[in-house]
Amino acid sequence: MGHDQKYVDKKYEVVGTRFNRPDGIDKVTGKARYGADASAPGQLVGRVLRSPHAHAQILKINTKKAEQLPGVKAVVTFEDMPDLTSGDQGLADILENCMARGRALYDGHAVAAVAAVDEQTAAKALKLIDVKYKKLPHVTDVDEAMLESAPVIHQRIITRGVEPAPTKPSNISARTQMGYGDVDAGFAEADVIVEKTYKTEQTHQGYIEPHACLASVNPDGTAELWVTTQGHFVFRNVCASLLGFDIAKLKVTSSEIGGGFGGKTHVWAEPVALALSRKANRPVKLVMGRDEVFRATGPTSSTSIDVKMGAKKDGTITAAVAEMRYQGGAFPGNWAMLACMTAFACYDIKNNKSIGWDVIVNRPKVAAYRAPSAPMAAFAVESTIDVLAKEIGVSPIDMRLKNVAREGTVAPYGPTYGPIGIEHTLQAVKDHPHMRAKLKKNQGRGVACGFWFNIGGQTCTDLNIGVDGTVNLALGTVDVGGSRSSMAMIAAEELGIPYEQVRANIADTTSLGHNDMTEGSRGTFSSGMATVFAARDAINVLKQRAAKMWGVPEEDVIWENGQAVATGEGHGNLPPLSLKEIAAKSGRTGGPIAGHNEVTADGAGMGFASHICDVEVDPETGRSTIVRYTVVQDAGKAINPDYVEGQFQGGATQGIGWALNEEYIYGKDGCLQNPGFLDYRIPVCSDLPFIDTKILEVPNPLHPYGVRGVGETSIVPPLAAVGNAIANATGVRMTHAPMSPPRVLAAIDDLENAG
Amino acid sequence: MSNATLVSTTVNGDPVQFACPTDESLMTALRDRVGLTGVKEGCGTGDCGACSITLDGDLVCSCLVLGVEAEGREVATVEGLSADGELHPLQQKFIDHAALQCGICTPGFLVAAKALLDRNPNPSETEIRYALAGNLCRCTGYDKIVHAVQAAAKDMRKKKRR
Amino acid sequence: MRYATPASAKEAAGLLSKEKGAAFLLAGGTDLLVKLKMGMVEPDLVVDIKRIPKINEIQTSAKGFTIGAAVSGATIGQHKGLNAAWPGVVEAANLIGSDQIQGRATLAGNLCNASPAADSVPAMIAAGAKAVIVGPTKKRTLPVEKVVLGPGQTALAKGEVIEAITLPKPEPRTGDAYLRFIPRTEMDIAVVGVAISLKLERGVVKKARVVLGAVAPTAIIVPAAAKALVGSKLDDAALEKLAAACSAACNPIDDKRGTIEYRTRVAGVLAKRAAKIAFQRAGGAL
Amino acid sequence: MRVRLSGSLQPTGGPGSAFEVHAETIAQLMTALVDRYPDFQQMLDRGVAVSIDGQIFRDDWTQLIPTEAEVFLIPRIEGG
Repeated sequence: MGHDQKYVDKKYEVVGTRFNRPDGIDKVTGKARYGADASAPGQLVGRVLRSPHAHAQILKINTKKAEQLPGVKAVVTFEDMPDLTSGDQGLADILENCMARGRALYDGHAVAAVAAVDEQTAAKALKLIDVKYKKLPHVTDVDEAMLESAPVIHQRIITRGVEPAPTKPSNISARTQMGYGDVDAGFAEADVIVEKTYKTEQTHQGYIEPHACLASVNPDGTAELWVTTQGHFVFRNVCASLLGFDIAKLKVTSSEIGGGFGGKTHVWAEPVALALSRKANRPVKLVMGRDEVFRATGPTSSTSIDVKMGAKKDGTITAAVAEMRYQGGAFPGNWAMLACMTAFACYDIKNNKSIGWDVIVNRPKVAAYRAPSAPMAAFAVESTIDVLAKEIGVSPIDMRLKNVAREGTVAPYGPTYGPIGIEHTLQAVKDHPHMRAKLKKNQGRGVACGFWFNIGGQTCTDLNIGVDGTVNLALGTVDVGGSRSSMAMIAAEELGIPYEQVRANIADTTSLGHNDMTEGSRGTFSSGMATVFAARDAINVLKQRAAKMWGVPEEDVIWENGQAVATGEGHGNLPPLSLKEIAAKSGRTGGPIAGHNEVTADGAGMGFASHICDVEVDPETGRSTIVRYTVVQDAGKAINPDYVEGQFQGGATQGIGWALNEEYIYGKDGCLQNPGFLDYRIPVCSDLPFIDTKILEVPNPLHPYGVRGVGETSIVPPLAAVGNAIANATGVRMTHAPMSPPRVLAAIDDLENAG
Repeated sequence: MSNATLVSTTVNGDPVQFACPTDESLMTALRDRVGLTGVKEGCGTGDCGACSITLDGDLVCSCLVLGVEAEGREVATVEGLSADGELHPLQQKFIDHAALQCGICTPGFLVAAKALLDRNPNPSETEIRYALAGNLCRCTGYDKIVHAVQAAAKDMRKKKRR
Repeated sequence: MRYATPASAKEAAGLLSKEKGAAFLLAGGTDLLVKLKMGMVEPDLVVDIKRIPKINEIQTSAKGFTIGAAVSGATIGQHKGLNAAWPGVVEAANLIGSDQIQGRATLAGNLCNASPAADSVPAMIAAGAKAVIVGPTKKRTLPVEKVVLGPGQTALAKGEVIEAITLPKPEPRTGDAYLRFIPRTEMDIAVVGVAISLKLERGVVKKARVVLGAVAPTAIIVPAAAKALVGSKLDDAALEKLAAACSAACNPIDDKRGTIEYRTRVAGVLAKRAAKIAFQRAGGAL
Repeated sequence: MRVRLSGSLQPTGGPGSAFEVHAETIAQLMTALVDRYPDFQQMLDRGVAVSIDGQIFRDDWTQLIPTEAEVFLIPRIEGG
């Protein structure tokens, strides 16, 4: 299972240094083509009509007037997207989310779509579609949705994981429980017990590029889709099964992607665009407006969480219980389950129990958002640990170090950890100069930890060597943050050639075997692994060719520093053959030289981080300003430190936005009130200081270079780090995120009124 | 195309003519009619800055300008930044400092940063942060972007002195 | 949609008054284009006034300043005379949106959009600004506080166009300031805005004008708040009275940007801070 | 070998948190489980990963399971 340690320990020539990304020039000159930047001959404009109601029965959709409008080439409803999911409920949910089938389940749910010759005509056509709704009672709050009295959104939903199974349907799709030990006994041992309830509001991934695609379906059943996605192979499979295409006949090309963070792991309007193109028999370009992105595409869950933790005077946590309620939007999800797996994962707590409730509400279908479900659980747990530490009188860092998980600790979800880096990050935080920096008036400092899994998954990579010795690397994992440069560096490292001689590209679905999404921090881990093996595969071919050129037995040829070297009796003195020389002769020694690898990159490592946050709170307005921030995270092995730092800084900033101002605001009518960047307030440049980073490298034994995914963990600690900092600045403990100025000011007032 | 109007303007120094509906934004006209897709749409309401251009030298969101307003004006987009095969110092520093991840916001940042450095060759960190507050980036946390702008400013001041 | 670029304010007024359908005036466009994009308006006619001579200019005279209706926030921010005379008005104008918005947004547009949260309006009112209004037949001037009647409603008759905003030459020892509260550092709409203009005599406040934004259907002048300042050297007692008067004058709504409670509370807080700035700008010593 | 199941994966009428089974690969393990507890099929459909000595295997069912290894069934994880 493990990899040869000599690779983990070896000194690298290319890996670990900083190189410019291959797509850099295209992106700074405006040449890079994103989802909305492609066009096709005769292309039409696609637009989607969305429900203005939170929950409504769709009595009738009359599309006649729209169809008769000159310039309209197709109008589709659910009737043009028949259910071919044959019992696969997950797929059926995706289909229903793409196009309402008899019922609008949330404000913004697609009910019809048009394809017309231009924007103006398409907009007119949408107004001409007459939809008769019958409003139904709605529920958007996770706690309210769990009440007996709440309107039940899906009659088919019987709560899983409850014994005996309920007889009545409800909005609770599943109950999850994890943990071990005897928590009652644990609390009995405790000198101090803290119990708190937290709430976190719904946030959106907020990628700057709206969903966009260009779909073209031919009468013979062949089709092409150009789309901004985190996984074009998965999009291909899903779209093919939803629309009844043969997988091989649907060619999906991933455009440059303008941010995803989980939101582009899921199809939204792509199947609709394909359905429009199929009906119009013309290419259809469908680009979402920003309001559509907020109203109808994957936000994360809003939550409500109870935490109870007990500890001895010496700081040992004897028991911990979390009960977590996560809404997954209008369809069942497993978000609370993920929370159960991560809530206490940073710690070694002899008695721990996590209970998760997955809840359905009239909101858009939740999609993964960077370390999905972990930040909310961490907000509750990491805040509670600070309260506990304060009551006992130990420093928050020592409290955490005292209970930190190590190699050999049993994870809350069962298995025993291998080598993990959480203790290293905490120690690094404790020793960091940031911890000794002076704080000014109204300032406070907070620390918090975070955990997220890495996943591996199916990966396929090609490496082709040109006759001039330069190398093309064909990858199947979408590059969301600079992974093309990392892959090129790995190939250069293995082959022993300069980085500049390798060109990495993302191949379309007809040119490579299946690749899973770029999700779960897997891009560099899994494609990196496949690239290593593809390069070693090519090296074997290079050695064979060198052997032929020399006329020596293959086993007498070794590869070092980018050249073939003959060893052994009689030909040890042959001058080495460079990759360039072997490539030049390849036509006459057996044809093109290529390396290939398909792998199920399992055994991904664990991502752990600890953050330090300094905040200044204006006691008169409740406004919090981040004055200093430091991220410490274990990267296993940083291939390109520039982009590892970038992941740390970006994730931390998303977490800071969530901690301070980002939230979905629903009205009493169940409609989203802030579907735009004006009132959905993501951090702007002037809101932030520089984000300091420290990369730790605790190698992952299951990767040839020891790589761990770094993409997601950095969004986990900030909510609690900011909350703990605010508590230390003001004395008020915030239990509702975002900790917006009105909430903080109200909390300060309550504290003062309490005397 | 209903009630289209012919617009004669100058884009990145070149005379350009396009016909667009009177209610079409300059952003859409530049993208769909002039083919300058380096002008990005992130919101269409002036909140994200991805469509930033200069109009007669003024920094604006092209989504908040009508195409027909460009008549007789001077438009500059990211496509016009690099002259005769040379990257603009801002473009080079954005690459060198890894100031982009997904890159969708990069054209807007470059146009806004150039507008800043044109009027203030030596901005403080705070001045840079406020000048770029109208450009949203969701990937980087702005850290490497601000560093890149500082480095480019330094570079450009050196070049001037020479 | 028809698009017109008249050569004079009078011509613009004529076009607007004659139009049977939905007609809109276009200056900076930072509000109109958003409404267009959102489908909130469907104009039959848009009248772009930016090609009118002098309408993009700031003129200085013995009486004060005349700011053309199409003058952008950026232009205002760079005008030395205005910055010296009415720093609070310039501040307020420059707080509207990003640099990109500043490249287009105008004082007249901010006023005519008639949003309760408009940043520049309280500052203009505190400074005694007037709107020069041109109609198809006659021309009139109106104090800025009389222009906005309610959210989205103005006193402009069909066909009337604001040609310019005038600001008086400030009396000696006058200082003004505008502060607003937003959750972020930029890009938000004001949750509360406070503009204060005051005149000193021997270090004591002689005259004052206190105007609140975003806490009522329109910007509101608060005489009681002004009264709290007059005769004081801005001692704590005066500031506390000022804050109380401002909070008492608030009549806000609960919305996605702030609660009634919060707006009422913060109006007082910002008033104290704005008063100090205005006081120092007037030459007062704290 | 002893196989343990994470909370949410315990099938109705199943063995509770752990059971004994003979399997040399993940595939054999899954088959054995479904044979014994048909309800487990639903869980499989929703996605199951196997942790062998603390290392999580999400996809590769040909993976060999050493005797005496710590084997744990956990839900299949998605990411962002």
